Amino acid sequence: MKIFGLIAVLVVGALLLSATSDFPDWRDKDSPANESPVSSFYIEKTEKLTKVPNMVTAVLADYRSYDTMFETVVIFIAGIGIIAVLRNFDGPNSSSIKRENNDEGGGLLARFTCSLILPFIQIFALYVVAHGHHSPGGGFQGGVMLGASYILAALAFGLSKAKDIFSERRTMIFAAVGIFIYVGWGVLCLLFGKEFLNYEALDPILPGDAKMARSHSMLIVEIGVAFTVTAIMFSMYSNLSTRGRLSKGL
Amino acid sequence: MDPIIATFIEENIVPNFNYWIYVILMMIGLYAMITKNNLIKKLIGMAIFQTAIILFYVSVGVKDAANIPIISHHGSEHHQMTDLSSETDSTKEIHNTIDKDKYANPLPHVLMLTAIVVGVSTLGLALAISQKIYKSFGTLEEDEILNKLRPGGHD
Amino acid sequence: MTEHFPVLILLVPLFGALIVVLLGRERPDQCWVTSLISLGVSSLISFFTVIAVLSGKVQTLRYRMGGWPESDGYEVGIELRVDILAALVVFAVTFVGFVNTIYSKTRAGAEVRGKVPFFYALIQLLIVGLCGIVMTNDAFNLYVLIEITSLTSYALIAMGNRRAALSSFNYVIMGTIGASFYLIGVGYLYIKTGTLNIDDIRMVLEQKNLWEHQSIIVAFIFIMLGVWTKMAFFPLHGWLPNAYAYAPSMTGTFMAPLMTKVMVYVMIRVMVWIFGNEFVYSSQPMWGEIVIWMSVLAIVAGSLLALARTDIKKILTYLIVAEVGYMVGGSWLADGVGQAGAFYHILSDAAMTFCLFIAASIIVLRVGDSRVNAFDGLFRKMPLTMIGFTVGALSMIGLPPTCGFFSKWYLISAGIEAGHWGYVCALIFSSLVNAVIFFRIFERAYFGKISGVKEDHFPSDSDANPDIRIKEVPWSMLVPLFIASGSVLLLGIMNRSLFEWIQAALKMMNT
Amino acid sequence: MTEFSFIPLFTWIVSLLAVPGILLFRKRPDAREGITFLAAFLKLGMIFMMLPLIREGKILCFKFGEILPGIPIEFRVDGLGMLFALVASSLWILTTLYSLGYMRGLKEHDQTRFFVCFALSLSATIGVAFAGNLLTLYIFYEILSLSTYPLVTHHGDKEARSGGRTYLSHLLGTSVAFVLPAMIYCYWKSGGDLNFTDGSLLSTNIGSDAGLIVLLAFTLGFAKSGLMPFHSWLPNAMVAPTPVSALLHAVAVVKVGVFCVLRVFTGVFGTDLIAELDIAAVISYVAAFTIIVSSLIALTQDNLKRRLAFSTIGQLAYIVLGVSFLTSNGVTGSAMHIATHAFGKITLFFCAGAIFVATGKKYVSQMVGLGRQMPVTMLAFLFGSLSIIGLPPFGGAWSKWYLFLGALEADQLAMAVVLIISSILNIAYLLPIPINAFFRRPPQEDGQAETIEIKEAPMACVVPLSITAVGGLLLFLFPELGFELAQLLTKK
Repeated sequence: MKIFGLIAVLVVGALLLSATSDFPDWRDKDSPANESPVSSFYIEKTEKLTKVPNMVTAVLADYRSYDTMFETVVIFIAGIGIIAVLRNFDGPNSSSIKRENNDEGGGLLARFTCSLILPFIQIFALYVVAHGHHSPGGGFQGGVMLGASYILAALAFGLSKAKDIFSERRTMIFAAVGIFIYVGWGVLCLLFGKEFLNYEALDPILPGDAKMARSHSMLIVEIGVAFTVTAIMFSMYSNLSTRGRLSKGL
Repeated sequence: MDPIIATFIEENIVPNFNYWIYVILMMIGLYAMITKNNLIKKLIGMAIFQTAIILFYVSVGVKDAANIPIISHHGSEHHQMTDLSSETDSTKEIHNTIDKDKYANPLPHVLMLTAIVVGVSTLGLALAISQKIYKSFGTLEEDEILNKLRPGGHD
Repeated sequence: MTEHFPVLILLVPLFGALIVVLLGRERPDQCWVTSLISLGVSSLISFFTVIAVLSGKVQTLRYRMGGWPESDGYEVGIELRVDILAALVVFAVTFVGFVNTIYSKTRAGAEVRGKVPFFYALIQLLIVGLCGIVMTNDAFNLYVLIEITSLTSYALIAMGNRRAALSSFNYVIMGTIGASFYLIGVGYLYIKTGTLNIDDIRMVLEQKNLWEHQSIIVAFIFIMLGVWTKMAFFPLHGWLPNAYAYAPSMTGTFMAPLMTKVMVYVMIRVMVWIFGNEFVYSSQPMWGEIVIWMSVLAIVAGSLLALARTDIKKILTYLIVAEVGYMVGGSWLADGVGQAGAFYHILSDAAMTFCLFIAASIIVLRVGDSRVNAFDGLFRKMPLTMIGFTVGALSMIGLPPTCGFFSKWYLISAGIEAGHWGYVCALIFSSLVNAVIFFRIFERAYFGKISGVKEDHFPSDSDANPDIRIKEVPWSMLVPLFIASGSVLLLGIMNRSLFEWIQAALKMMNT
Repeated sequence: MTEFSFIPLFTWIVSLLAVPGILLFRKRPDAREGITFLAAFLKLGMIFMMLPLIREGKILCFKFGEILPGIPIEFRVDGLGMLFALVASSLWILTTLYSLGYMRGLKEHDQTRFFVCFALSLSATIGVAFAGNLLTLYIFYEILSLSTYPLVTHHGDKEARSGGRTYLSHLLGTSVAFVLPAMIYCYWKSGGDLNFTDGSLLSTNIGSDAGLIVLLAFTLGFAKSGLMPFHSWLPNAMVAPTPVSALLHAVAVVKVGVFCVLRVFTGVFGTDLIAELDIAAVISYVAAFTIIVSSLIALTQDNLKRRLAFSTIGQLAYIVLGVSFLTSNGVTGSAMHIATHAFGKITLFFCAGAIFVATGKKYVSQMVGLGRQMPVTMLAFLFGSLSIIGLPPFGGAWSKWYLFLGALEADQLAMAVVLIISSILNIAYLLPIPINAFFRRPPQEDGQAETIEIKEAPMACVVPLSITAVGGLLLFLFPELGFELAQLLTKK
């Protein structure tokens, strides 16, 4: 089996390497990928068309926002998938199982430190979400940070405490609402008579001109992403760390 | 060193070393996924495998002397650059033209953001599944699991 | 309104999934209704899409997400492209999803107790993913959607028993390898062409005449490998049988007919749209030869493995492996009849696999035993179920007027036309093996001992024994079964027009 | 010439419509059988309606729905089809009457299923007879295989099941393995056409080798014709109740097999093309081999029905042999033999069934001296045997005569010799049965009185077998209709 695997892996590697012979050199600014009209368009026109200087965010949340919508859905699927796989609702005594982990959280030092830094983490996370079009950042990054802050809280104060703030039920609502914001915003464009996710359609209800409408819409969409990511990150942690035996039901 | 090998390295590996690194990483991951007996090790292989691909994509978008793909509002650096490079253009256009060589290709970054998310989700789900396996079989070694399945024959 | 159909097909089940998750815990009984409605609406829309695409006004629906126009002839956004092929497959997906939801009415509560909302959410998201795969015109978006279908199916399969979890894990490993190979292939195409839109990739490949480049060839190989892994093409099939056999029944009934078929669709699409017939069939004549022999191997091995099983679901899953061989072989034979035949087989195989899986699930449920012995005397115990099963089985064997006959007809004629006798023989061999498999079952079902009644002495039909008749399942399972077997027959009757549409669409793609 | 008409459709559909009727009246046997009779008579009536038209040389045609590009489901009634349909549907009436006596006499189970499947098989048979293209033919051929399966395995015991397994695996297996690809090959070669309309579907651009393979694939693939390597389904199918063996395995099913072969020779290839490609000899050899070997096997069989089955195999091979001479006499003889053999063999089977119903005897060795107990039956048996052997004044004489002429016409002396030898063998395995029945005394059992009473089977059994026996006689006296229909086939 091992030899077999090794041969297969080597064949795959050799094939992939054989193709690199006619690849452009690394860092080549004239490689087809880098000088193609598509990427030139992104670099040259983005700011003009969307008023967003961060091209990555613009591409993510506007040009390829359809992709990103599904990306958010992927996260959502992972979240509910983990619950669906792990949780045993009809188990013999699912509700009465005592939490086996020592769920007391960290020591005094850890708690104290965390209570100090958690607000900053969260504020920074919100900043990352909100400032995504001007600086590196966006819904995913900010969402992960926010999720991490809750995980940190769970580590420091114990999962049950963290759950009191962010219960399973609430995570699910947050996750679904996040996607709801994203998709709903796209549908709103439909209702205004343009294509799905064509933010220009929302010009009448947003301040600024049609281009600003794109910029604003990106923010809203990113907020939706952040909702989902935050909720699912925390839900993933809490489910995996307790092997699906969360005592407090949804 | 043998001159043949040296020229090979010189001509093939050095200009494309990013591809070599990604392929080697990918092979490590793939090998682990195929041959490892422990389910978690397989997942570690999977993570390496996916990361290798991310590395590959990101390295595609790199340009010499280019910056992150965020148009900078501060300083007049790029305006000056474009002023020099396209003097004949009308003034209105000068103001809006952006030198695309100054910025890295944004598309691979976006794609990989998606790929990372997919990777995280897959890993999380796979961990959940392996927890379920552990719960019902009491082990994460593949051969032991198969042994447990064999005598009963049904489940 | 028509122009928004493609996106509406996706959005309705997506919202359905969200609503199910939001409302599910309080009102689990509403989940079924919600997803029934959402999938019903979705399949209705896709039905109208089929009509719209056929009606001549629109041959191909293009939908630019975000309304981004093309720039310099390149698409900068993501585009959906729905031609008749896509419309048909989308309709098949949503319709099977809808019918399967009817089937799951009572089963979901029993098999995934307490997780019903999650089940319905996941299955709707799976349908979103499958429809998205079929409609998208963006190579990377295709990857994301493949991963959506993968993740949902990992979770759906793992919701079953512990064997299901194990096979789901294998599926994770194989599925990730497959999807990543596809991603690598797309990456190589991107390096060489600088675009991700499928039409544009083709355009650049033509303009720069990149056909001979090693990287393009490798890209093609890796995309194919990835797709084959996902569709369980023979040497890469290991994950499929256990995964589908041990998954909860209403998951199996949905995934077995659709997952592999949609990947076959992706394969045909990649072959025809991105790379084009000339590259695939002419530039490297060896490829076709190798792949067709591999498919011959797949057909023969799949059939024999099925023959060796005694578990009905395992038999069916191995038959899927053989059927995948049919389609891969058919689409690699040549352009023209082969491709169109393989495509027609996508639809017909979906219908008959669906029919057989529902029937088998019903039987396993009622008899409580998945081995073939369980079929003893079933024609008397569950006549309606067995009628459905028989239709599906006859189609698998390839008897007229079921659709299995016609797809076999097209595939065999493609094989004869291409002069590939090995493939023709493999198809016939597999028909014969299928006949043996199913008639073995029929014989049991027809003559087998009914418990308590001695062999050689059946009660005459005038005095029906009341307690052998009570075993029929509720309507919520029989109706889907009959819809499935009806569509097996309908596809057979409609084969000519379907085939002509398919051929026309494939021709349009090539010009 | 070709005329659109709905009558072929109605003829086909009438037995199909009988099915729901039979199911509806499953609780009332008399009404149920009444429906079968009604359908049978209607069917025969419609065939008689078409008969004059066909005799004028018209061809009735009905098509609907193009199921594959260029291929509709097509009914097309020509002389050959008419002849076959006439034989099959007239014998259906008699068989229904006979099965009434047989099934009720033995108090068989599942009579409804029996009659349903019987009606279905008859529909499929008519479908084959009227099929206007190869695909229609194939579809009805397969339906016939499937719908007769429940009849063959009617008893449901182990023997019946294994018989049914052989039956289905041979018939379905060969048709899928050989006929289907051959048909698709023809479809491709002829550019999307499978119609029987004019002489040759395939043109000469098919090579001799390919032609031979296709021809062999068709001839062996239609395994219902019982040619030698794939014959064993027929003896195994004898586990079925006797009416089934009688109508289906002496008339409908097996004749469908040879009918298909005839169609392939005349409709798909055309005798001219086969002559040109010079590929008929192989078929002749296969047929000749089958004739001799099956007759020899028949000699050794003690079970009467099995003996008759092997006899059928040999007689069917006559038909194939006759076609393979490629002469008009040969083809006429073959077509005639479909009719004459049908009457002869169904008589024999009816007799075998009547003996079983009356005495429970199945084996030839038990039937010594039976003539005094069942004189009518045994006389009919004698008639039937003579017809099969081909002696005047019975119908079989004509068909054998033409076959013989055909062999001579084709300069196939060896085949003529085969025909003679086989006739002698026919005498050897058939005639001793009635002779022993009439002229030898049954073996005495201890303390049993020698008084033998006449104890025939029920009237419902005896009447049909008498009619068919007389029918064999009539075919000798009035063969014109048969000739006329058969010759429609050979003249272009």
